[in-house]
Amino acid sequence: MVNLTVNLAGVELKNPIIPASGTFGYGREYAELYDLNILGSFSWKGTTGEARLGNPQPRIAEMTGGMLNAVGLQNPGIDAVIEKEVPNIAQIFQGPVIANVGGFSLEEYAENCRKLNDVEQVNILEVNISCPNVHAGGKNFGCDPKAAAEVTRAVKAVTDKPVFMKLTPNVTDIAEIAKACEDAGADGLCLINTLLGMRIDLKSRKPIIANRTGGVSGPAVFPIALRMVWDVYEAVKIPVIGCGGVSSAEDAVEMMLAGATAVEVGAANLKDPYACKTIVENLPAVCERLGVTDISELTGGAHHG
Amino acid sequence: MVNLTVNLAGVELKNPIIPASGTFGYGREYAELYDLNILGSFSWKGTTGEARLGNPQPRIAEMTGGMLNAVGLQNPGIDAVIEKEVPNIAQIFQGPVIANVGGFSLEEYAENCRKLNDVEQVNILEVNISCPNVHAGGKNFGCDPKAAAEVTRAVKAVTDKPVFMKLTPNVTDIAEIAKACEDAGADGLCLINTLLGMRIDLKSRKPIIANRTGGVSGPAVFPIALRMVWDVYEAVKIPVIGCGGVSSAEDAVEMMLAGATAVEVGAANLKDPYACKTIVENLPAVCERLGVTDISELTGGAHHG
Amino acid sequence: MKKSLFTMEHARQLTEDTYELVLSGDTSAITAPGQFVNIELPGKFLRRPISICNWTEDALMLLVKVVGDGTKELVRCVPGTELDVLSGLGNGFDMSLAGEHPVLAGGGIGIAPLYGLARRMLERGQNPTIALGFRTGKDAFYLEEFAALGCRLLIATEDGSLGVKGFVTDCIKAVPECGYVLSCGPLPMLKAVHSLPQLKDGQFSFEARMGCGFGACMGCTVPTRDGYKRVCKDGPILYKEEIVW
Amino acid sequence: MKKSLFTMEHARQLTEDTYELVLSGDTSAITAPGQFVNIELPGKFLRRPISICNWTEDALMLLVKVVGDGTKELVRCVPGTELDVLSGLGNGFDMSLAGEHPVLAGGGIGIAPLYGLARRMLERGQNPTIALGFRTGKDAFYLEEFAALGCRLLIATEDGSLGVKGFVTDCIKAVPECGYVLSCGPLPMLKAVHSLPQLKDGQFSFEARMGCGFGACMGCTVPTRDGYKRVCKDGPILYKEEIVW
Repeated sequence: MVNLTVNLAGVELKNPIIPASGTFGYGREYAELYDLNILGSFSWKGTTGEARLGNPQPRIAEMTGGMLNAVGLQNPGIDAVIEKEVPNIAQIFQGPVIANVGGFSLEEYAENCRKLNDVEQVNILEVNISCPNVHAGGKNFGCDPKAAAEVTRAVKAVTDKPVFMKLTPNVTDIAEIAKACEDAGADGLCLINTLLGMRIDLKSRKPIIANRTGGVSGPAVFPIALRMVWDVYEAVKIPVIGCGGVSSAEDAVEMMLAGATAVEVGAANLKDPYACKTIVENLPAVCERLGVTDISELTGGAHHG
Repeated sequence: MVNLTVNLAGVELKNPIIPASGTFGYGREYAELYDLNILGSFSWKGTTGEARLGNPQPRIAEMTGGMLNAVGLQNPGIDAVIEKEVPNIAQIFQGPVIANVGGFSLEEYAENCRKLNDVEQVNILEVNISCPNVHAGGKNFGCDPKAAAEVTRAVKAVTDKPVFMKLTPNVTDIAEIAKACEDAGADGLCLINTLLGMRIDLKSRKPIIANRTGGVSGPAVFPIALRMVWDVYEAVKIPVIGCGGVSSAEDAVEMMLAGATAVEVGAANLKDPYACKTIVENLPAVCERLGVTDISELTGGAHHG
Repeated sequence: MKKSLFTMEHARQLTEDTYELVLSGDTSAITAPGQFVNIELPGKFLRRPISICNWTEDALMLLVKVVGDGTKELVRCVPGTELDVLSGLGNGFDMSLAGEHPVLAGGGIGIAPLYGLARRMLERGQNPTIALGFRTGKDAFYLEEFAALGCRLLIATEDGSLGVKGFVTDCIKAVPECGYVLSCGPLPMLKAVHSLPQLKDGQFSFEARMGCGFGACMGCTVPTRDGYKRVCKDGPILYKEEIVW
Repeated sequence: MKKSLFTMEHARQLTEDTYELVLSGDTSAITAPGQFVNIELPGKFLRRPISICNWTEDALMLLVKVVGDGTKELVRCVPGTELDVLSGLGNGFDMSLAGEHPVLAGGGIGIAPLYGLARRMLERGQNPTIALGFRTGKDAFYLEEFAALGCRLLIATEDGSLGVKGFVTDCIKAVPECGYVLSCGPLPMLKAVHSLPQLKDGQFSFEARMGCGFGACMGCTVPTRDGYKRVCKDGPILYKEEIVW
């Protein structure tokens, strides 16, 4: 009998498996397929202050071992989500919910988090700082330690809920960004977001994705995400949610050994809608094979070598 | 009839296909398999001042869509290469040769390039600034615009041969590094080197690669490399050698449309020893299908949209 | 939607780049013609969405055009090969809205879903006219199969090497009494059909680059007069009035 | 070395995780027992290096242990599946150095190359003793095939459920007159065999995580008394005197 429970900054999850933001909507499509209560948690689609229609078509391109997407934060806006999606989530999932929050300014991040602070359904705020930041000339808040710290402080000031900053991998030193967020009061971190990539159509000589660039995800990024989780685990004391290319229970265990307390599963859900369910179902057997009775003991297990 | 010739900073290549450094040794193994003169050029194994035995085993790990390696610049050292390998290269390949140069200090880079300046067999120097740099606290010369410019200047001061700086993708803004190299006098750029990654063995709970981290290469990195080549093409005027996950003639064309003047093929050689030969053989048909009569017109073709 | 294993039974080449595939497996999730399946291929991350040509209780028939590595691999699968398939995706055509004498208008590989659609319409006592467009006679396929249905069959080719010289729209004009069309094909064809004056209403099957194929990733959403819709889940069939070109 | 397509003829399960595969194709590049092939699998980037158990002019026989997704996929390939194979890799055993009465010592899946080696030694008039080690009797395989060769066959299992209780080294000690060994198996076994006092000389087949398998990438180089060697190209067979543990 393996104990699968893990603890994310005081929030207990029955298991470490979390569908990643942007691959699970607000749970509706998957709730038609299986009982979401098998999940440790789920991270809803990145939600901004205003409703967003997202980017023009095409938004998707293929690559070996993964995919590129440029959906562009299509979402109904924070108020509509609180009004229409949260009540539905209460029906389909009784576990702790992670609210992924997008934004384009410090004010927007703070305002969105303030509104969610009163939503009991939401247990953790996952702040995505990989969106374009008007202030810093097109770069991301997540690309600059100071900007990342600013967002962290702005959000922490308006909420009592645990705040996890979601970091971009498109940086020279992700551990530096992680440390800045920790010093600014972040309760945890989630990494990695997608890697910036692009594809070009040979006939039209134009980028396949209308937005030109897209985010690379899928098994292709797994070893890169694993390396960054390792580096961040060495740099901070707050819990890390490992994300990037996880497709199996074995991948999840590997991510935890690198330093993750919990694991988000993204692109795998799009290839196999039952991916998270299957991973949760396979975790106990994988743990038993490895002689693990309490899954949380895996976290950082490869560092104590 | 398609004209495949391209021009790299004054050096004419009969076609844009170049086996990438570290996947082609000094040509010996492949010369047993096919006549290397079908190639546009080839970039020999990263060569340092002293002979290096490289990293302990294991040096290789697998991943979906690619591989990780941490060979650790195993090479016989610059003097042995000039003495033993250059004469053999003269026998097996009559085209222009790219000498990939490694180093751990400004002095070593300069000394290696000075020695190669007198080697007529060598037509282009490809300076790998992605090796650990003792000076800058474990980071790479290639991660810092100032350090990258320093190496460029140090090398340019001792050679008349065209100098191409090989850039690492593990940075926030590769275009900034590229610009710094151009301003410091680089004649061209080569990108990308491998992405930093790792894998962990579940049973032993230890990194699979003895060196802990390894470089990710293969089709998995192609869209990331393509995006960086695009960004660098927009930032500089000097020619760019596109490298990263290219496995087919179509990939090579896509890389050129993103801004590459020539294309290096790396991991694909390890999966299929005839990869470069096959790509060269397929290039004319692919060009004809796209209505291209002069392949050099593809370079940056997707930017003029 | 159902995720299950299908077994390749046979692949038959129809033209230079078009194949008929028969797969055996559980088709119980398929509820209407015009739906599609999403097939996992070894070595490809994204599944390949393929329109359903026809199906029985335990067999699936697909017409596949080879456009890249993935489809090339698919048609090369040797009999006995097992494939992971998401079946019964999308809304499919609504036959109840099509009246007694609709036109089924297809172009190129887009004719695939019209075959199963026509068969089921005949079973329901509807009597569709079938209009098929191809580039040339050499690109035409499945003509005997359509002809065997006994419906009125009109064919157009761009070079006139087979049937009427012109486009599928020219065939439709030849039956001015028909005001309702169910159509599948390349975007320019759909647009041309959509703009025919004789058209009172109709259903149009759209393509898109899809991430998941079951409505989760928002990868294929398009604007409509009723707001954004997911081609994979709210479509692939969109209705005349809601379509924004 | 040759790169060519082989066709899966059949896969026969021998134990819970071990299979015998027969592939048809051009084996002309194979020059010695102990060489290996490197097989490309759909969806896997790195090829899978597999020791050659035996071969004829147009057929290749492999013994494969399922250790991961790749090998699982390989043994599941249905007959008729075409596989891209690099054949004739590595140096192979040098039978001319082994004398009249060598011992062929194998452990687990490492017994594979010893079968083809023994057959060819018999053809050359050598008379090898074969010593095979397994964990338990349930893990043993290919015993009939080895027995059919008519050589002296010694077997050891760790739990004694089959043959001698102990290790393959215990079998070798039972033939003290034999001073030359050709060995393939897990590293601890090779090391134990290598340290046997009765051993005058011998050849040992090594494994390594390989990048290319043909000597280009330096991924599998190991230190030897003669300097660094590539297991894939200078090996996989290393000689007693040069080995550094």
